[in-house]
Amino acid sequence: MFHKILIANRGEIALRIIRACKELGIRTVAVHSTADADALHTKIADESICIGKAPSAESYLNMKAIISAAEVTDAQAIHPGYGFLAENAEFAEVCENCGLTFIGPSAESIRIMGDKIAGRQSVTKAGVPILPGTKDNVPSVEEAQRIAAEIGFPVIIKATAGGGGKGMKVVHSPVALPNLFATARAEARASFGNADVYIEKFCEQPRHVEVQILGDKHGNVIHLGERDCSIQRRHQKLIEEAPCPVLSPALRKQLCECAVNAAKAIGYYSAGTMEFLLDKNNNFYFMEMNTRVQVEHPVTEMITGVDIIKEQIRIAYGEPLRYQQKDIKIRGHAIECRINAEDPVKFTPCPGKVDGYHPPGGLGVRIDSAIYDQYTILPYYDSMVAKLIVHADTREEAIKRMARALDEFIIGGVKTTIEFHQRIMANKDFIEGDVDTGFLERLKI
Amino acid sequence: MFHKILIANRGEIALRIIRACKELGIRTVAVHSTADADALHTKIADESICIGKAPSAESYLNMKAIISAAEVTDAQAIHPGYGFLAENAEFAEVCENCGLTFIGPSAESIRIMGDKIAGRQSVTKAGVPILPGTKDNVPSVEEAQRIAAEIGFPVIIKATAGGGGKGMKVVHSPVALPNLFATARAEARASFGNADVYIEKFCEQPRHVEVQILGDKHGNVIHLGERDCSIQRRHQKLIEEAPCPVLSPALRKQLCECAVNAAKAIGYYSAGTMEFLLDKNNNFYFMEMNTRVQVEHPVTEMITGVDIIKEQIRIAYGEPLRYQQKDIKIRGHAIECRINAEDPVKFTPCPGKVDGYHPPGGLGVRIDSAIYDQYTILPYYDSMVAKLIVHADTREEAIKRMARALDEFIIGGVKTTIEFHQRIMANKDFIEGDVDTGFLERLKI
Amino acid sequence: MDIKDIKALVKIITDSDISEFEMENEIERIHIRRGAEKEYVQVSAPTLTAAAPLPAAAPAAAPATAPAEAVDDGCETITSPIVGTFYRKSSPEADPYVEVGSTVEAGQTVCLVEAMKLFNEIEADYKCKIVEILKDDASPVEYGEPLFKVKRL
Amino acid sequence: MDIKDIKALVKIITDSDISEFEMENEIERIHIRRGAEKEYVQVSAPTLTAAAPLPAAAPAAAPATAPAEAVDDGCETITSPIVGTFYRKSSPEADPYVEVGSTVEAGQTVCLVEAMKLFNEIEADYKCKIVEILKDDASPVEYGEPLFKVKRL
Repeated sequence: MFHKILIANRGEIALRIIRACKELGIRTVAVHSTADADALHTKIADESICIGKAPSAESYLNMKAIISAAEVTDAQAIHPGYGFLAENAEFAEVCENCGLTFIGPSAESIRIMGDKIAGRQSVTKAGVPILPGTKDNVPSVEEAQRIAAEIGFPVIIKATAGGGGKGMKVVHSPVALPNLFATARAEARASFGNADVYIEKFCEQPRHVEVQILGDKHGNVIHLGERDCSIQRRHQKLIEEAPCPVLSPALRKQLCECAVNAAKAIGYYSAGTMEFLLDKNNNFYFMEMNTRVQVEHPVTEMITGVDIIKEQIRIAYGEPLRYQQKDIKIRGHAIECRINAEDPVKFTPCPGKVDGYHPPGGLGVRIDSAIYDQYTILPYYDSMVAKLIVHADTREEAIKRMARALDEFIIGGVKTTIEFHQRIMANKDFIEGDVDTGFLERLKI
Repeated sequence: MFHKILIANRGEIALRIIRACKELGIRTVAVHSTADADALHTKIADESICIGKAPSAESYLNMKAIISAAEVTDAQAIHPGYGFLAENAEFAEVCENCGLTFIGPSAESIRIMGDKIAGRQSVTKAGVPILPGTKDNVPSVEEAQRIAAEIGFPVIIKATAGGGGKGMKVVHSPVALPNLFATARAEARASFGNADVYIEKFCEQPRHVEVQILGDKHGNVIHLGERDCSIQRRHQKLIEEAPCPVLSPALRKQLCECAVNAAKAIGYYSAGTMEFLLDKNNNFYFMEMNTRVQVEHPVTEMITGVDIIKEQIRIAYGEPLRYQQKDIKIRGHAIECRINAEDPVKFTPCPGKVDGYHPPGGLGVRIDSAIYDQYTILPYYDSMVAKLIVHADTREEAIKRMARALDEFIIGGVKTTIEFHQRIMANKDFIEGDVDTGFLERLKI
Repeated sequence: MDIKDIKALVKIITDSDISEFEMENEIERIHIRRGAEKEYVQVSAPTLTAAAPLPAAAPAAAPATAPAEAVDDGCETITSPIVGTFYRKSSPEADPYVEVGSTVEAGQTVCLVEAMKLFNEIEADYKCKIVEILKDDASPVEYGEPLFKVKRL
Repeated sequence: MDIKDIKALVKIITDSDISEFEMENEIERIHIRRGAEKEYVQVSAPTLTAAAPLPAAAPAAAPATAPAEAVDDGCETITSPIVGTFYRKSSPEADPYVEVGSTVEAGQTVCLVEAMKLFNEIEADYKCKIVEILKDDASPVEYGEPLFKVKRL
């Protein structure tokens, strides 16, 4: 096994990875910006090294500094976590060229799935359903009108290089199309330096359902079941759960097998996630694949008992998967609430000094957080300060457990979204599992 | 279901019970001494009521005050937790006479198992092996010599009313017997107001293995597997794990079935624990039954997924068990470390103000604790301040997880046994599972 | 500095996080120190009330301060020695044992606290005047909870 | 000082991070000490060092303070602008760029920091004298880590 791993990230995911390494007996190197000298990942790692100034571009996105840090500390591998350089094909390549193992998929896989069009093409070949629409760049309004008429309104325009909602426009009628088409291209250029957009059928009130994949470097691929991440605000997930409350066993099997086939088709290894839209009539459509570990991976760990980070590390080292599909047993139900340092109503970020910190405890409660009492939440980085995860026999019990855990959770000195999550856990529709990606907008919160 | 329960306890177990009630939608009443006005159980319960002065005898052992508190708050049932009045048959009776449900076994079960001799007789009838020796009081030294000669030295003298090591004497030769016999009787009288002692075969280097039982009021009894609690200091458990690392499946089946039969034989209901000694040759002998939930119940919850406190409440309400034996599946391995506010070497209690508190988190880590930053650990009560429980796929992984969690755990301002547990997790014999109840004495810690 | 100023001063200080205050001039000298105990309560208070702003939290805290029975305005309190139900009368028909303004002798019964069907007579420890009755008839009381505000005679 | 002044004073102090205040003149004397806030800060400090008394923790903290380059003894430091390996010579055979006591001109190379096989020449920003060489040859350095103690000339 590796003797030393560098973690090219910060916050709770850096801590998550350091914990996995400690349990595997692997030494850890934390990298940090000048602003993160007191961060928990910096303190808990066996070694820590400052790589640059507070802005991510000068530290956590600074490939040269990170590679150099790995070299001077004699690390053998780099775990990128999520965000920052996690889905940067070039970084994966640079690592390998420098003789460092990138703990993630191949640069090739990242590149294919990072390009919407190439991604859709590759999964379509594997027989995975996608939303009707173009796979390629739509150059002109005329072309756009033709396609829209063909697949029928409403349609959605998306940036080929896009993600996170930027450059996305829903069009309900031919009249509205020209303006929105232009806006979408403009946003795409602004956000990604590439104006190319494509058009597909817009699926109304869909659920966001994603399948967790694990593949090794020997061609074995399994799934760890699905997650439902329909509670989103502006395409940002806030609450995730597993399993999806509305999937029939037959549909689950079909969906998960689709995901495994798509992964096999591109020779995918490491952890990955296939995101799907599930419509009211139980049709599912492939959206995109995330070629990294995700924020919400813990809910899958809770119901399967599989330590996804440890598996990523073993896979990167070249070990064959320790599980076959039949070994994966789903047990109970898990929910994750992302607790952000934000106004619980307006969601405006609220960095500042934590004054009083007391996490909940007891049966079925898991906390992944890198904050502590008197820690200063920095404005430079993500506003998520804690993930509160619960596990119970049933979804109903899990919701009650989450509610009581939220009641116990104390984060003083800054505003957090704890109160928001308390409202959701008490929401009738959520309790009944009757939600879709438009749930929060309709709720007006 | 009950609408309101009074918790006649304090500390982490009171919090544990309040959490279970909140998840069941049951209102809670905390009782507290004047010294516990700021205790977490007092703060987190829906209602709290002061029942007397700091000394337990005037508060947590004050039956009248507790019953009266239940009456004025209109509670329907009382959960006694462990310790205090949990195994007091009279209290169980008083509750029932006052129309309050005692969340535990019948007064009769408590009485039978509270009396060593009656307990041994009843389980023997059920075919459970006990250590060769007398079942009855041994009145004279002559009688003691006769019995010792008959069952062979070494023998152990125990108080019939005893427990926790008081009034226990190991005798290796006839010469030593007269003095130790007298001492044992003197200690027994001093500790329990009853000088009666009995004699049994002393089993050398045994493991302490106990079976968790759940029974309902309809005659159904199941077991939740066993726990190994061999890491003890002066008969006080410090580390518990489940399952027992050395039991063969066949032996496990035999042991657990024995326990179930013994429980059935006395019509036992609620949660209970049968404690056995397991010798080097895999012979097991019944020691005693604890007619309450135990400190170490979480390790069983982690590997079975059964919420033992919730089951106690459902059983007390009269519901039939929700599980059959075949539903109980053991998953992975769990370890609990009892963290006490004591000197980690001398084990002298060290009460005082907590100055800095940060519990560990992440996958497979559970904390049951009622302390918080700036909380003052009181000298009047038990010195246990936190239970750190981990769960993992294998015992080896669980030990590594416990080690890294202990490394993260910060309790400032007072001495704790965290350092002691770190030493044990690094101990070769412990890692290999090669321990017995004499382990710590031999370790000289 | 008259009593009003002092009261105001005390408020200013207790509303702040000041632990010690000293002031001196030719006519007077003032020295205020706040107890560690109190400070500790304040440090933890935000944390805990944040945890659960319980109605119970307040009364629960009362006994802690009860031992110091003296109240600023020179009055003292008679507290409940047991948990139970507070009764002002020996029976529904009977008159209350005491009213505001009543003068009671040491050893005189001022109320009953019922616990487990037993009616415990609560007596005054010293001769005093009832200034205020702090609990309603037939309401639950906890250990150490103040029942009457009295002025020693 | 009347009560209004005192109130204002208390606010000024509690809004600041002052822990103790004392004032005296011919007519009066005032002394204010704060507890909670100060105490609380101390609470958290040990927490962190307790968290991980790592050898790494110390150097890691350095850059945070590095911006303030001035060192008490009137010396300043030349820090590393990148993560890498510190070299005092251009090649194993060559002489070191500088020795203790050397005087260097602004823009003169004082060492190399190698990152990803690239040797980056580190130059002095101003004319100065090398007072101390803080790192051994060929040792790893992190961003902002002091390399030389120098005296500005």
